[in-house]
Amino acid sequence: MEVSHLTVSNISKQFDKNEVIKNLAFTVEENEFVSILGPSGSGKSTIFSLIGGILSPDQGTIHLDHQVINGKRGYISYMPQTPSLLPWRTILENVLLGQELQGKKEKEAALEMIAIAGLTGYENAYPHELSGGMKQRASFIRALLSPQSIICLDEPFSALDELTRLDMQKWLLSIWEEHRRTILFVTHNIEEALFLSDRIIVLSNKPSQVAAEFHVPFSRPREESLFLEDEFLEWKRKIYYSLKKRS
Amino acid sequence: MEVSHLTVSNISKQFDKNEVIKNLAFTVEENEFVSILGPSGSGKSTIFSLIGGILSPDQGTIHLDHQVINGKRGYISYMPQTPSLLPWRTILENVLLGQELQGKKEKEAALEMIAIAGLTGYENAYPHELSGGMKQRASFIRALLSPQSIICLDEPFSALDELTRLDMQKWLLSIWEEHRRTILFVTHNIEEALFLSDRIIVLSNKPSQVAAEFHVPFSRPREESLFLEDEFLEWKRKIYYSLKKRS
Amino acid sequence: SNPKSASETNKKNTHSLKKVSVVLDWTPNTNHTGLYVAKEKGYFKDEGLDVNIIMPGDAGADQLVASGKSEFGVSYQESITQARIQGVPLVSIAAIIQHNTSGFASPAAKNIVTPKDFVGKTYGGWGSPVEKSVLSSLMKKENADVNKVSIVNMGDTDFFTAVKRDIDFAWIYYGWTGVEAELRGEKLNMVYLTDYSDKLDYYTPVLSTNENMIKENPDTVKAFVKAVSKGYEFAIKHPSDAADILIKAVPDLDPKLVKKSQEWLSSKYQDDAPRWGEQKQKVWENYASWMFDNGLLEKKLDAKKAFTNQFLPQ
Amino acid sequence: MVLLLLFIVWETVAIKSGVPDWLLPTPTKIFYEGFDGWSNFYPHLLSTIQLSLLGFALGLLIGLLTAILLHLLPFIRESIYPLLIISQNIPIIVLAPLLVIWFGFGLLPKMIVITLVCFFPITVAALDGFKQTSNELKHYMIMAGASNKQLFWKLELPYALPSLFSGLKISATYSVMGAVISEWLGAKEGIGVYMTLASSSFRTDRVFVAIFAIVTLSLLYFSIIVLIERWLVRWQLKGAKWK
Amino acid sequence: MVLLLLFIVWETVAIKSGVPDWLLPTPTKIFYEGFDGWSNFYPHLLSTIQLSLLGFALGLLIGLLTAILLHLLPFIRESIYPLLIISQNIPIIVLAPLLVIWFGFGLLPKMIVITLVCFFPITVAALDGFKQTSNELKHYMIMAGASNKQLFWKLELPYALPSLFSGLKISATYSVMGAVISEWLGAKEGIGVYMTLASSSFRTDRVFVAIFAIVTLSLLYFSIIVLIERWLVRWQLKGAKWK
Ligand SMILES: Nc1ncnc2c1ncn2[C@@H]1O[C@H](COP(=O)(O)OP(=O)(O)OP(=O)(O)O)[C@@H](O)[C@H]1O
Ligand SMILES: Nc1ncnc2c1ncn2[C@@H]1O[C@H](COP(=O)(O)OP(=O)(O)OP(=O)(O)O)[C@@H](O)[C@H]1O
Ligand SMILES: [Mg+2]
Ligand SMILES: [Mg+2]
Repeated sequence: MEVSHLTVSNISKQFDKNEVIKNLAFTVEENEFVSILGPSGSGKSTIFSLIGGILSPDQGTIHLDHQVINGKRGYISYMPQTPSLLPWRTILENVLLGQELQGKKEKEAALEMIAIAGLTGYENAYPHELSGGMKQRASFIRALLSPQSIICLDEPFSALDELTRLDMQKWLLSIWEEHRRTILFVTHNIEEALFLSDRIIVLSNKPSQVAAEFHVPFSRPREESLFLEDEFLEWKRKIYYSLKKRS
Repeated sequence: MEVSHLTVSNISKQFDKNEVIKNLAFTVEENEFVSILGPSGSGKSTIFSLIGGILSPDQGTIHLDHQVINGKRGYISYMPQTPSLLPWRTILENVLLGQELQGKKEKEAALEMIAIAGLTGYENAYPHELSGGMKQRASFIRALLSPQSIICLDEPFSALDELTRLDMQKWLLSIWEEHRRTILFVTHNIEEALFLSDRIIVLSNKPSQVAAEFHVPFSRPREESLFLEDEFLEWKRKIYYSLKKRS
Repeated sequence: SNPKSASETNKKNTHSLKKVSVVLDWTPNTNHTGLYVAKEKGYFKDEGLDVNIIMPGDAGADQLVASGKSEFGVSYQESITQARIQGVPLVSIAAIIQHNTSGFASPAAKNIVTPKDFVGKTYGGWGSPVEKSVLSSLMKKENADVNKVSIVNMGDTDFFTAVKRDIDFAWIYYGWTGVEAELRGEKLNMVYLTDYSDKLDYYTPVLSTNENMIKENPDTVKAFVKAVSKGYEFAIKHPSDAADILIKAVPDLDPKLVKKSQEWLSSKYQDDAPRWGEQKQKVWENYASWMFDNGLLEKKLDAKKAFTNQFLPQ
Repeated sequence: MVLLLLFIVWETVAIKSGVPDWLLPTPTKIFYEGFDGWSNFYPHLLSTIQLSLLGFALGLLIGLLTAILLHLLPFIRESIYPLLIISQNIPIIVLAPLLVIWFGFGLLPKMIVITLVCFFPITVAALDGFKQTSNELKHYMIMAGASNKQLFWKLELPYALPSLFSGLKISATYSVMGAVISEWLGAKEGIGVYMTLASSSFRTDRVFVAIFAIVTLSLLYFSIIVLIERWLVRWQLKGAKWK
Repeated sequence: MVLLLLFIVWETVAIKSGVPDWLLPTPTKIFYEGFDGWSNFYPHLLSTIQLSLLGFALGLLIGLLTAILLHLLPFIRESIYPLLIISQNIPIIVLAPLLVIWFGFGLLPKMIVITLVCFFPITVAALDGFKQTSNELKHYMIMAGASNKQLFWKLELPYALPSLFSGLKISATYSVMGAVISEWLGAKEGIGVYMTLASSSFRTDRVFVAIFAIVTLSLLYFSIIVLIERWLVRWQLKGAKWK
């Protein structure tokens, strides 16, 4: 697997008069799992749009592997906030789309992932036949199967119920711990960020800047029981207040 | 405000060979706040479709105010899982849509609600200019403003960040405690269900039935501090295991 | 000789034949019989020509002939007159029918027998200023006022349809539409142009070619006219056989109409002329000056250049 | 701009290649004639404009009504659709006599011809537009208790607007030609009349003046439709800042 | 079914009202003539089918290519669009002599006429279809690194299919009339030739046989397009179980 390293240096972005991001800077190390926590409308999705090259920052640069990728596309594997499945493709075909855009398709791997995500039997269904959470899962698999070195996930689990969410989180962790890829993860769920990440970046209110940064100390592999540990609750409260203070 | 009373008696529904709901029965009292908790794909949205009259149950009846409403429309105020805002209407116009379908429009009330939901300044924006959470909030306000006696909310807060979510929950509670309307609430977040509801209905795995029912004992008005109380955590664990057992 | 060699010589002949085409004015009808006879009977081949008869549709014959896309065409004196005024180099090389067979037709029940009966009636035309002038010329002879005729534009509508409705009389060729009326058993009254005005006895239709052809390939023109002339002579002598040839060449025409029309028309091709196709300068001058007097032409026509008899067989 | 270029190319080619005027006059000659004969041409133009606008309006009305009818009553769709197609395939030369017999030579038969030409693209486009309405939004609207009427006016119609405007654009383009064709049914004035007369007296320059008028009118109608579309569907334009 | 009903009404009305045969023959007479004159009519029919299919295929090709070109090169769209509209507004009677003079009486000028008739609805519909592509999906595709080519083939084209098929339906309906009109440019055979001959020799029954052939052909083409649409856009049909 390729080695990557993302550096976001002092980027700013505004829509018309709406200053969304101002002097935002952070880095993601190779094979690191970094979460971005921030209130709704704080510009989390916008950060992804900037990294993905669909928007260009008004200021600042974004480096991937020492290469400037401002406004360049195709470097990230992406899961959007809304499932964005193509309605005329079956689930299987949708899941393979990310790979297809970059080259080869691995149907076996895809079928396996579909099974793990609990979508067996829906391979040949069309998106509108699925429940909200099922669509989200399909979109998630699509991102995981894409070959790029950095995966950007925009609130992948927010439409899932607690249990499925936990299953998916555990599954993501196990895959990640096995394959180690660089992940940038947007969420508004503190527990989720704590459970999954190496590092958590908390955004301030608009215009967004890095309000706080936390290195998550829990050792890996992490277990479900982590949620009930006192240290976990301690951390949760800490981040909660850091979020609250800023907004 | 009208008085309503929903009775769902032994309804079943299947799609082709896919049995989604089987002999499901529950009631919602006047001015009660009832949550439905269930895993993804368990048929929660389908229950709403049945109550909303867009689908007819294969078996069983649904009563509202002693009137059979199987397959009848217009009796519920509804917030769908995806925001479903009309792209050619501004936020204000979208928010007024629910009222518009039933008759009169109250622009003042709408503007007030928009402000409370933190969307001031976006009244005349079009949906695609909003972030995911902002759309969800608009959709939520639209449901609240609709005049029907029962409000059905399908995971209204799942796209929101922790803080906004908490704000919205508190706001919903305050409005509800003031105006007292009947609310049927779908969620997969146990804490949310506990914090808001009078009663929680836990669905079994497919085909869905009522797996468990809990009367939430906390007194009203409820405060944010509830989340940190031991009894709350106790309940959370209890429901968590009841969910886990069934799935 | 044996059949094989005959076909071989035939092939050779085809090879050395000169390919030319003639564009009709519209759909094939008995005005064109001579052309089909000449083709079927091999008169063209005898003159060393391989003639392709083309139905032009919307393209219209005149422009094709003028531009040299087609060597020959079927046209009208009126068209050629107007064309020449605009500098279009068309020349008439033979009159297919000696006298104008057109006139104003009306169902017998309307009782329109002479031009003065037009008064108070409705005329259906195609919106050309020529029509009013012609009506006026005819009516003047009987001191009637053309302004008392209501002129309605009936566009492409055919005669029979038009007179069913608001129209009382319209301008037709008796040889086709009039004969159809006979076939249908509908009684018509005709007011022929030629009965009321010499100036309106113009040639319609005529064979046309362009000035270039006459200059560069006079022999081809001569050969063509000779063959056609033989064709029409055959049609004059054997109307029934000629009709059969046309029917065979264009099977989609109504055979009854062709037969009857041919009978009517055969005697009209040559009529009182010394030979088929002969054109008189007077006819050209008369009509052009009539048009000029009625404000239908911008300039006077140089009639000598508009037609020629030089290619007609002696 | 491009048109200007076209004219220049045409002018030079026409002069260089020596195409005679009566076959293809140069733009200068055409403009000259257009200017010179304006007072003559003007009433014809006016009459055609009137005819085409009326016909287009009627076509729009009938086209929309048909589409709405077929959309709301899906069970008659299958049976009416063939009739619509038939209506597009009866050649005018056949229809003309029947129309004349039934309706005389007045305005009515002409209206029928233009309407026949105009309504079909509108109906097909509108029907397909109605059909495409997003399932998600339809689901919400029905759940929220929208009556069929509300569903149609508040969701399906606005949703079909972009598609409908496709049809309108096609239709507006055809309306002028439709009017010209309808004039062949018999009219006292109009560009169609002017053109046939010009053509029969070999005034090719006038024929081209007529063509210019037809083209200009069509372009005008088309632009008006586009403007209205921009104005009505303006929410679409604000999007996609990233493209 | 409805057609049958139409025939019966027509037959009885024609008989009752005493409309003469030469104006509006009864269906029985038309069928009789169609049957009787079949061997005569057959080659005409075949020739028109060939012509219209070829023309439609060409129109489809050019229509699609134009739309794709204009879509991918938005900066030339503004300048080319007027030309497209002009192409729809040059009357055949003007175009005909020019085409014949330039290209003779062969297949080419006829192809040009049919193509002119067919390509326009396809272009307009396809262009509008491309434009409507969901912003959300486009956003995903671009973020996921789709090249412009991939964006077009994997997203915009499939998304435009329903709209494109609207255009195809309109176009297919016109293709037969286009072929018939093109035959008026001068052809040896074809329904158009048959019809003018029949009309000029006052054989109204044959004219109606020709019309029937035209209508039947159009209906056939239309149905084929609808079938292909059903097959290609079948994912749409599975939806909306609740409607
Ligand atoms: N295309 C756009 N045009 C104008 N404003 C935009 C656009 N996209 C985003 N914005 C604005 O940028 C701000 C941040 O939006 P963004 O979608 O990045 O928020 P977010 O942090 O992802 O929120 P959420 O958690 O609700 O998804 C919002 O105020 C939004 O209105
Ligand atoms: N229109 C439909 N056609 C076929 N199957 C459907 C349809 N709608 C829902 N289903 C099936 O019904 C089941 C329940 O779907 P539903 O949307 O009710 O789940 P849910 O409980 O709302 O899930 P989530 O929390 O993920 O939204 C799923 O298996 C889904 O595939
Ligand atoms: Mg977002
Ligand atoms: Mg759901």
